[in-house]
Amino acid sequence: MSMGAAETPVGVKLVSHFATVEQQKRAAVLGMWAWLLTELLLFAGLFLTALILRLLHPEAVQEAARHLKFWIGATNTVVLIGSSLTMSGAIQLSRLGWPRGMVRFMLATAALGTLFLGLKGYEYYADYQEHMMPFLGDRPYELKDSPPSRLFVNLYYVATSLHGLHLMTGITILLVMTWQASRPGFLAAHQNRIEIFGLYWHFIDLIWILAFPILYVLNR
Amino acid sequence: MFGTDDERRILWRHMREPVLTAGALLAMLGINVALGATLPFPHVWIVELLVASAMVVTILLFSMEVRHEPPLVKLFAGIGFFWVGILFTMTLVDYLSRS
Amino acid sequence: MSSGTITDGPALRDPHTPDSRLGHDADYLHAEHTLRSWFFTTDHKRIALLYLASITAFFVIGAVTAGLVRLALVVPDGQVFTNDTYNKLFTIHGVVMVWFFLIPSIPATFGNFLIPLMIGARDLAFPKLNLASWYVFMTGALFTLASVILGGVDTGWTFYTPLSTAFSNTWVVPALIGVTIVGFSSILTGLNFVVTIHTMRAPGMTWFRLPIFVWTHYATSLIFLLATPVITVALILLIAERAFHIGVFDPAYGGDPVLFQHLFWFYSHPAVYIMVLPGMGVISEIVPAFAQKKLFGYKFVAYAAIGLASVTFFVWGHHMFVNGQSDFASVAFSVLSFAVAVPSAVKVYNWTATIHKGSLKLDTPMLYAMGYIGLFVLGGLTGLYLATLAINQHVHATYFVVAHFHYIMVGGTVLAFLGGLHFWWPKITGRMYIEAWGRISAFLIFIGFNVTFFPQFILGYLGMPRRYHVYPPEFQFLNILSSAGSTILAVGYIFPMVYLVYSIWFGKRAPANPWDAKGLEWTVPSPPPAHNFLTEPVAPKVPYDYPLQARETGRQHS
Amino acid sequence: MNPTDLALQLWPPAASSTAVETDWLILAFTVLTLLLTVPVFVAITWFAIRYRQGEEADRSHGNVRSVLIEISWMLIPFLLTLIFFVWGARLFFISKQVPGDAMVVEAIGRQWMWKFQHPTGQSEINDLHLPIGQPIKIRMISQDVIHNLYFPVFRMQMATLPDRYTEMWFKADRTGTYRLYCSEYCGTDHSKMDGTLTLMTQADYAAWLQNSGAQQGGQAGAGRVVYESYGCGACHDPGAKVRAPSLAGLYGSEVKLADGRTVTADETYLRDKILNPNRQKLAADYKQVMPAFRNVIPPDDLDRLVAYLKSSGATAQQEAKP
Repeated sequence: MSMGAAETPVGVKLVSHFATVEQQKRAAVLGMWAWLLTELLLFAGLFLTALILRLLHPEAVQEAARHLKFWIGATNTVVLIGSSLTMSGAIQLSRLGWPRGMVRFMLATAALGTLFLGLKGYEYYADYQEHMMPFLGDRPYELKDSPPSRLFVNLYYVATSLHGLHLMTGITILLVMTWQASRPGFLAAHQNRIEIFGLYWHFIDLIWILAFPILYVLNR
Repeated sequence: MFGTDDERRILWRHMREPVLTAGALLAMLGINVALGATLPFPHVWIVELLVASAMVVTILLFSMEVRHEPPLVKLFAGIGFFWVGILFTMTLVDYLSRS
Repeated sequence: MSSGTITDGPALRDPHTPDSRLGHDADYLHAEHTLRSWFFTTDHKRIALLYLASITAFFVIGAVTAGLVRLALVVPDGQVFTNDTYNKLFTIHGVVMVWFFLIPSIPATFGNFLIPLMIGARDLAFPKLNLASWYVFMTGALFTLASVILGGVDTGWTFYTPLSTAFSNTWVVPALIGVTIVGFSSILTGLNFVVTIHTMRAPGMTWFRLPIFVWTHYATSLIFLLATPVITVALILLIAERAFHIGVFDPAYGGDPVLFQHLFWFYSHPAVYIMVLPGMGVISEIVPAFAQKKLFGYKFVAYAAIGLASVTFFVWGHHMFVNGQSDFASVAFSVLSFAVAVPSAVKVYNWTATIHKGSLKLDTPMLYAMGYIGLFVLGGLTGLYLATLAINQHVHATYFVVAHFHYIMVGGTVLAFLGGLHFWWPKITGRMYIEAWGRISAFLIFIGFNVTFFPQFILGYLGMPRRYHVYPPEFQFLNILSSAGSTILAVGYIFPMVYLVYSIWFGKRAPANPWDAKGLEWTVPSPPPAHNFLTEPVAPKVPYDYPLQARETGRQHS
Repeated sequence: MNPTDLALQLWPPAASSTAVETDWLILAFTVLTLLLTVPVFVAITWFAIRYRQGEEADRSHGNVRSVLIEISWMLIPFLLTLIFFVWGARLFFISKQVPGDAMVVEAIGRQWMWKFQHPTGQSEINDLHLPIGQPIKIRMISQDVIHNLYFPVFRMQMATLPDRYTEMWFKADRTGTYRLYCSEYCGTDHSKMDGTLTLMTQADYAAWLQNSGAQQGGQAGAGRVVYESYGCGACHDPGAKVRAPSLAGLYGSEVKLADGRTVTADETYLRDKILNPNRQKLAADYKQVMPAFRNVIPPDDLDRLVAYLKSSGATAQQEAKP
């Protein structure tokens, strides 16, 4: 079937308080970057905590890190890199004015994001089975001989669940936008929404690119 | 799944950069995973950290297209990392000099 | 709206003509009348008023608890309240004043109202986001308020671990959740300002034509963006610590309580500049207007704002000299803290130089501004005392610190807030207040403030620790003096609330520019039209283009 | 316990050379502060009068070398204040370098009391007796939250952390009675976590260590720790969930028993009640819920606990918790 036979017009509709479309687009891009700044510092606080834990209790942190599901983490990184690729595809097609292909790429992105969450959920489940959830007070803890290891494992849950929350938000917005984009006229009025959302999605990816080595790899 | 050759060519022209970016990211991830799985030498974390940094820069410059953006956006993309640097450095000044 | 008949732009009109002929259904206050038009407005001016109403309410709550704290300290043996009640009272005072009054005070009201007007924009870049941030603010604030008032929290506004996580039996988690939510409101406001100042300036409005008020708000917004997320994550960890005992701050598992202090002060020290910088912006508008003289050293003052916002991120450790931080870190943080004096000095000396050979009108806003300069100087320099390691070892966590930060926050932020309120009141409401009352209140607040807080410097040096309900009897005299001063201060606060509200209905109608001030906000009618500018705003060639100016050589404004 | 009878004090006493130098530092800093600010205040006031609107005044402006002015008023105050950074840092380092011959006193902070232990083994609660002319190092830790041991008379304080030892040192050079505080907010009775510091000559200190009265005080103080550690307060403190008789002022009072007799609460009674409360000594109007502590509490702890109950401290402590 044909994707681009009828290229739809691409553009951004001017909102009244802006003078020009150019200004409106610049404001949107800058706004998203400003938001991403705050996201970076948010996770930086967690990464700093991980580093301090490593400095205070090197052996315990190493032991805890060896109990994380390294291969699931690695697979999930591959999944997210893939989702970044499909998101880039959606952005490219939005610029070309090929809405149907774009929608497919967006759905693929959401699907990969969901796959990530599914794998993450499975990882949590496996952790639960292996008694690696020290914050559950009434459940025995695998590494109970090394109390400081609890801290790192718990921090891992805080960091990954916060990242998961961001991903879940991303998927929700993406699905809503996919639904909007599947109706005619979207690209003519709101093409830059795809680009702005793309920045967010890539950045969540970037955070994971940092979180994976910091949590799983560096401390082994 | 894409219709005409023409369309495929346009598509590839636009997708080449994202695909190459993803390929580079996967390659770097491969290095890190291999290093993490085998731990070939002590202080391998330095290399792992460098590879992770390279991945971050790749995402910023290529996936997020910062290199095509005006200087202001480049500044905003960089300033956050600078501030993370302040946070880490000044906190480590305390922790590394504790007796 | 019936604004179609206006032919001449406001910039062309004589600024002293009351604009009653414009018809008052054209201005933003009278454009629509329904409740819905207020609570779902996206007009930055109306949102500013929503903020003004809410932070005034929070200020009253904070002030009442402060009054109760001062009441308790009249007697040394703690007979007025139980220790728990006293601890809850000062926690309410701290939490409400810091997070629900001081931080949003000037940015969310005057910043919201004035930034688009000053840069010649229709609105902020993201009007809906602006409204959303008010709702986020109210949600978080009411949530916290409910928990600190209904249940009570006794950790102090600093929430130090392990007291807040493992030992306090009060409603800490709900209070923390509320404060975390309020943080998002700060972030959204900061984001909106940064984007607006970058992208929404009128044609010709270059950076060096912007009023200092806009510069300082830009600097403030950067702090909002760069510091707030760190306290958010610190509070999230604290909540998780309390709810799930994750242990990162809990020494029982090998966690480090000092790490919380690092994360906390990484935000909370810059937060001082979130409170102070906008105040400096207000003063930089008032002083030239009432001296009718160009602001001295404009570029230095502008750069000083950005400088302060950056340097402030390097000094947080001076809160932790005696808290188990390494000695080397203490020395590093101490010397960096002294660097803050540089941009602060720039501001003060430039305001003084602006007054030199001016043509001064000592109206209410100017009185507040002069009071501000005096108190800020005292507060700032005692800050240097605290940054000095040996002095800090003595007065850390004593009343010296309490006096110091009240000179900065009340003397600085609150006086600037009130000065700004009087300065822009005619613009915001279209009415003049009674000048004599304004002057009386300015004097009362200045005197009341000094009587309240100067004795606390002495108390601190004598060694009275802060947050003490029961204290040694030899401190009673100074404490009574301080409490007596707080009653004068309270009267000083009540005055403006009365005569300003009175003026809304009975005040004289205000002309577009009652103070002969420069700046785009004074070229539009009072109150401004719903769409800000009736004609395309024309950026001035030079900022602060007052009749008097020193010929500054060595650089030029462009 | 009244270190000063002055109704209005304006300057705190100093009892070490470091404290005196800190005073000089802050005085000199204040002089500099005045030099920097008084001109500003005078200028603002003078300008406000001189250049008021309508006043005849010379408002002409010559050329101002503003960059030079700006840089000078940025840098000169900064460099002047740096002197005080250096001075402050010097004193700070002195206060961190503990002399080798320092006498080590252990301090433990807990909600809401200080426990001090002398090198010879005697311990004190909240109050501290120390000799002058001898470097003293305080090694401290907290058992719960962060506290902060503060001696205004030495111009010195240091946090006690739950997870590691911190220390401070000083050399007192003046006898007298002064105050000590907890200066880091630590919960309900933070403001009652204070005490007195008594500085005495070395001979007096030696005598004090020998003095049985002081020992007794130490004994009673240690008893309070026992009282806390066995959780006695959970039932016996006023306002506790379990309604048990208040122990405030119990010692020496007449107790009505459930069987109608009245006995005097002497030391034997106290010991018996703790070790085996289930004998026929149940106080009137109370149910028998208290567990027996025979074979639970070691004899020395029992001695301390009884000493605490006998001391006026127990009375004050009980009444202080309304």
